[in-house]
Amino acid sequence: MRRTLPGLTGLAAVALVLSACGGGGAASPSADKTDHDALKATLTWWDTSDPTNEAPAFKQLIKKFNAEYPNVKINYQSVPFGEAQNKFKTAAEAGEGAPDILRAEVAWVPEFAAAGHLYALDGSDVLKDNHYLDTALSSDVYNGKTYGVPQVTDTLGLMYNKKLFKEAGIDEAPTTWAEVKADAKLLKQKAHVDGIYLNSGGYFLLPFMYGEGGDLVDTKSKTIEVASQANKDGIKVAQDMVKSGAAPKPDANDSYGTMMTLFKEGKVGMVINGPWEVANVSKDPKFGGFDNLGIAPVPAGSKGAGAPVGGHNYVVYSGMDEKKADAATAFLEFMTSAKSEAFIADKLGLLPTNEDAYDLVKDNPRITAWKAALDVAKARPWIPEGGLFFGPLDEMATKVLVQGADVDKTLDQTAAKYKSDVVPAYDLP
Amino acid sequence: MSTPVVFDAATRLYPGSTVPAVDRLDLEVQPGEFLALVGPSGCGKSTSLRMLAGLEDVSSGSIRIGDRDVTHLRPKDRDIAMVFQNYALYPHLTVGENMGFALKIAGVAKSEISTRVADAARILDLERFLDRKPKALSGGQRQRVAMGRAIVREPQVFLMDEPLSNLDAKLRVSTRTEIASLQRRLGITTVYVTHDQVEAMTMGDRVAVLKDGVLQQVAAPLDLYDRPANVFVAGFIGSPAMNLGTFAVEDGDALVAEARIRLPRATTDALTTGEVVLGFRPESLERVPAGTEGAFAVEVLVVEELGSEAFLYGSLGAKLHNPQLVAKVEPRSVPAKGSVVHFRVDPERLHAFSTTTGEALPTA
Amino acid sequence: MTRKPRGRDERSPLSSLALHATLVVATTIALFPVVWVLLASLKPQDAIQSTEIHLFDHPTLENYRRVLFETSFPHWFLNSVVVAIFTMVIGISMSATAGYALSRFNFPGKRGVMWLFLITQMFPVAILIVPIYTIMANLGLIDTKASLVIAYCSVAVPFCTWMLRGYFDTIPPELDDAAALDGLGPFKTFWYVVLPLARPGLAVTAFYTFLTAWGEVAYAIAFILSDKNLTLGAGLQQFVPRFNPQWDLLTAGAVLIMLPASLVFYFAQKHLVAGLTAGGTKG
Amino acid sequence: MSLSTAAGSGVTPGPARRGRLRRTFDKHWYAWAMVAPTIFVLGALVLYPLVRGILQSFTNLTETNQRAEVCSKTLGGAESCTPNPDRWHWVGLHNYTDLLTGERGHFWLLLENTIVWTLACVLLHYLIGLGLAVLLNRNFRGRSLYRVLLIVPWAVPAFVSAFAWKFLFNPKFGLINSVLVHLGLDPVEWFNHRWTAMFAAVVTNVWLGVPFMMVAILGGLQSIPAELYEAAEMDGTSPWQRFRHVTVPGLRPVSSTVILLGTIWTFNMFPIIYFVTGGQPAGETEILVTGSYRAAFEGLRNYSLAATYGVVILALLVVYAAAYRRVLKSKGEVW
Repeated sequence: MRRTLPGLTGLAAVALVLSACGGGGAASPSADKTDHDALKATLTWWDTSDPTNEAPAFKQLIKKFNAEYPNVKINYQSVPFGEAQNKFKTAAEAGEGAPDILRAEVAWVPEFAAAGHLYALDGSDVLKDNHYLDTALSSDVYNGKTYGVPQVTDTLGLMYNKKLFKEAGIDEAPTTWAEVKADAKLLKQKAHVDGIYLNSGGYFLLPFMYGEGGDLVDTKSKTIEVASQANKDGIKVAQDMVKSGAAPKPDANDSYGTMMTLFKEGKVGMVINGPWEVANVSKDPKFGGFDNLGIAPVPAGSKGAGAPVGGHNYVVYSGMDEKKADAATAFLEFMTSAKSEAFIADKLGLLPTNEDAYDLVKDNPRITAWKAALDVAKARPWIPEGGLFFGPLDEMATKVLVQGADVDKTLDQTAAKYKSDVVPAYDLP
Repeated sequence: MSTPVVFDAATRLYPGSTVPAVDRLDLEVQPGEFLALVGPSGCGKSTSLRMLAGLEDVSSGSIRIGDRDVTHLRPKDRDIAMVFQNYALYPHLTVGENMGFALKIAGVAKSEISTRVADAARILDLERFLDRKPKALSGGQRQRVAMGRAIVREPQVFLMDEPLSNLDAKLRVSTRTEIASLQRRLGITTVYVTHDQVEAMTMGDRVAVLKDGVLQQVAAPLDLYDRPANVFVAGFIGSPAMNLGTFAVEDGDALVAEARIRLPRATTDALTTGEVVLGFRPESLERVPAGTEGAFAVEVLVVEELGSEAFLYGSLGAKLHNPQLVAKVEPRSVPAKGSVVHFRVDPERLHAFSTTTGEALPTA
Repeated sequence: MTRKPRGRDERSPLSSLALHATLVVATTIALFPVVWVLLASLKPQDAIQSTEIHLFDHPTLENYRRVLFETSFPHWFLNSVVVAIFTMVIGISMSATAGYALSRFNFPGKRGVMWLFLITQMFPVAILIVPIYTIMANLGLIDTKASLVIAYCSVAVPFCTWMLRGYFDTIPPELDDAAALDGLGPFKTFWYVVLPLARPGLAVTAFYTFLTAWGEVAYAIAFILSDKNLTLGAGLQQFVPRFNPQWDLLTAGAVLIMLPASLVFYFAQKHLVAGLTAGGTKG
Repeated sequence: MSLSTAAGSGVTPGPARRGRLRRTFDKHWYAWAMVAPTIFVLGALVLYPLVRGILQSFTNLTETNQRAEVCSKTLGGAESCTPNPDRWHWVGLHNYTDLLTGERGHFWLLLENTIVWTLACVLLHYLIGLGLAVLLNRNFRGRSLYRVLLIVPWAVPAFVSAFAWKFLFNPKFGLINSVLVHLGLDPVEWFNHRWTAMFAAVVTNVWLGVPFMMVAILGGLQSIPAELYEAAEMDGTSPWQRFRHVTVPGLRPVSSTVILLGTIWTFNMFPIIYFVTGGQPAGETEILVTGSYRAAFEGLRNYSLAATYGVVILALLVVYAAAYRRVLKSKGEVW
């Protein structure tokens, strides 16, 4: 807290300047104060962020918004992430109960858009002169239209325990999987801890696939590529980590929680994870604070490094009264403005989606540490069926990492499952 | 106060059954009369009572209480009270509340209820128990509460459904006189259902015998005993039961084992076949020396000695409806088991019935 | 148990020991997870899930303080109480009347009703949620407690009806006859005579309906939109965000959610056995 | 006999003779009125969706193809709608053949799991419940205390107990493995193998369900007349024979109900599997009802597939219940 305070005051000053000379609708707040006063509406917003750790910051942001738009009331509802997707769909289909604005995970947007639950935002002020990161914004595009604006972005990176690295005599973060394996050996020998914990979730194996140049499907040619040679090679690297002992055998159930507990306790040197964990890791008394946390881009495979992009978007429910359009636009503009994004980034360590915000937080090591990782982030195939990718992928991960199943065979099964259950319209190569 | 009750061809046919449980019952209960409805289990006596109570639908025919047709009235509109076999006391109410419940429902004033309950309790000697729950009472006391509940209502008709069957033998005897005398004192028309013919005979002003849903005979107890209308009534009423047997008739004589019993002329005239059902009560048998005219030999199997009387059970050279012949013998000079004795039937007290209809044949 | 004369009922010390040993083991297993959650709720957040397992680890009531004062827990609690009590009252009313009708009247359609009750237990809830949401939306009940009460009744009533029917069967029908002669119609007979006698059965039903509503999650998550209207089961899910379950809040909340249920249970348990005796027998 | 109460019960009192039909109506009016609210709620909330589900199982309905038109609304702009080219249509038995041939999902694996799961849970519920009930039915000091404590799991909401047991079974941080290690045994990777994972789920569900069984059976035990035991003792039976020939048959009315309902409930017991194993490892502990849940709620909602699961579950249970009833009937029990 103490550390962020000076930054914050400086930030506010910069923000004022920025918004004063910035184009678009964002004229000086005082200049069109009356305009803002005229805007009257109540917007319900379902936030899916962590209700205890993150929500307070967003509530603060709403207060700031209301300072500018006193007559736009934001009805803030915290909806647990695990429930929001279905809750929103059920409500939207029934035509009652859905919020005006929703914080949607990147994979949800094409799903909702395909079902007609969202307003396209093309032509609205939110998208005018925007400075959103391309990869982040790509998740909002479906069928050539843009259905949302990114709120936060994230990706996977290599997180490591600096103290353990020092004990093992490692000076720099590994940049390839081969180096990871070598470092793991050192960690085991000298620091007496496990090298890297590989989470048996499918999402966390994507860097291995991307590293060999693979992907799940090709949306252009409509083919299923999950069983491509590149993917098989990548997954073999992952399996080898476990088989060689560089990584302990993960648990099939709740391996994510196990991974984080072990990492926080200093029982494992490296994990592959995202920026959302930085705060939790740093504040755990057993870990040794943020200073002990090393963050690097995901290690590269033979074709370079690649990590999936994640994050959340603001979307507008298509059942919202058109009359509230201006208020909704104003709200989204405010929330994704560089200054708001910077505020959230400073408070919570979440990565902004607005390029300009990075300039405002360049003194914040929690953000800058991820900048490099973000550079290798790769957009996922944004199709409505995207949410179904991970069921079979998780199954694959468990089979390969936990049960030591044959990689080629398992991925072939996954591909068959994609064909039968996920994207029947796509072809197997 | 006293009200007649009339069953007019009242029939009860259960849904899904083709045989009526009660078949065209015609019965008139006189004002103030104690009518006992008796019969073996399943004869329809309880159903008849429940039809009168309004607990059972009347399929056809009608029922009148006084001059009101109550066939389709609700139970509560019939002005009747009932004592159930298991008393049906409300377990959650005290004795006093049980007795006053109907009055409370009817909206009778509290003070009135308590005086009437107190009166009934005094009559039945229940005053000490008014605040207890039925669970804390003995069988006999519960029975009295059930009576009290009926009395408090001051109804036009009492209905009692085997109210004594859950009491032990001794209590049953004493209670039956209590009930009978109470009924006479109150003078309320009463229909009393029982399967015990002794109860029916000792309590009822008249007794109605039912079998398979059909009324067999209604008469004063002694009439029923002396002049049973058919084989069923003859066999049902009386304890030990009447000896009954089917015998061939030859030249106006019935052939009973080695004996020939002369039948009255009226009887033989009414015969349509060569056989007759004869009945003779145990006390109508007269022990006679062997060789007496009309006497038959009986081998003694068991003798029941009750002190004031004795009954002999023996086998006869001819088949009876019951396996053994019963005869009342002198209690102080009973024959030995296994011996053979001879009996003759008192011709005055001989009952004759048709083998085809079972109806009584004239004997005089 | 008064089944046998006292003297014969005495066990040899060995069998007595075996009896108590078995029961102590069973009780330990029954209580252990509950105790474990209780112990966990007294630990600081980072000690709850840990490679080093201790019974106590810096015991503190901080978790409870946070749950009670820094979250909407009190709201959820109150909502749950209201929903559970209404479910209890309405559920009992429905199942008692229906159970009475099934026990006493031989009406056309009776067997169909019994089958219907059974079938409602067979269809997976997951498939019912979306259509029921639509129905609730049409009734304008989304985000209200009424929607939950109605849904919970539909879950609990079939079993309760089934059970109460069994219980009513054990109440002698002569009492109904006596009541009819005393001037009560069927409804009044039910109210003044049968219900007071069915208290043990009703206690079990009350317990069952209360618990059905108390810990339910799926419907509550679907139908309740605003934080202030959530019930406990749904509210506690807020402590299980995408990453980093908040074990501190979750365990403390779990302990607090068990308390009233235990309280209801404590009052109902006297009747539980007696109530199920009859209900189960005739089922 | 039970007809009696309704007899002669008119809506309006009066001596007038009414037609038989009218009186039948009067008689059943009460019964229907008393059942009506329940039927109404169940009909609307369960029966209607159920019928809809059966219909949906013959279509290819999903979240995206349910609309007649695909509409695209632009904020502050126009709405354009085009007919949905992929609108749902009837597919006959396609879903069923897909499911049963394993074309989609792992029906037979799930069925096998469901049967093992149901059988294990119900059997253990019943046996443990019976054992404890028999013990608690004796007369000894502290009986009521045991009784109270043993029923505690009943008062714990299902998801809480699921969390608690998942905690205990956690291979790295759970108490169970820690105890095993202290005893010099190897820790078990509970959720890495199909049957150990299933075991963990079964333990949780058994823990949760035994109190109900125990109380129900305890009730049943108390309704067995004591004379039967005395008569059996006179006949020279051993305690085991008395249990076998008096207790077990005497419990049959209770048992038949609780086993029937227990089977149905366990068959559809969603939260335990979902929260405890989450289907791990690699979906090997999924049961039919979690399969239907995933079809309905994971990713794009596949309503028709979820409904197909539901109908198959329903059909299996109806067949089971009918067969069960027939067996009971042949033994003279009816419900």
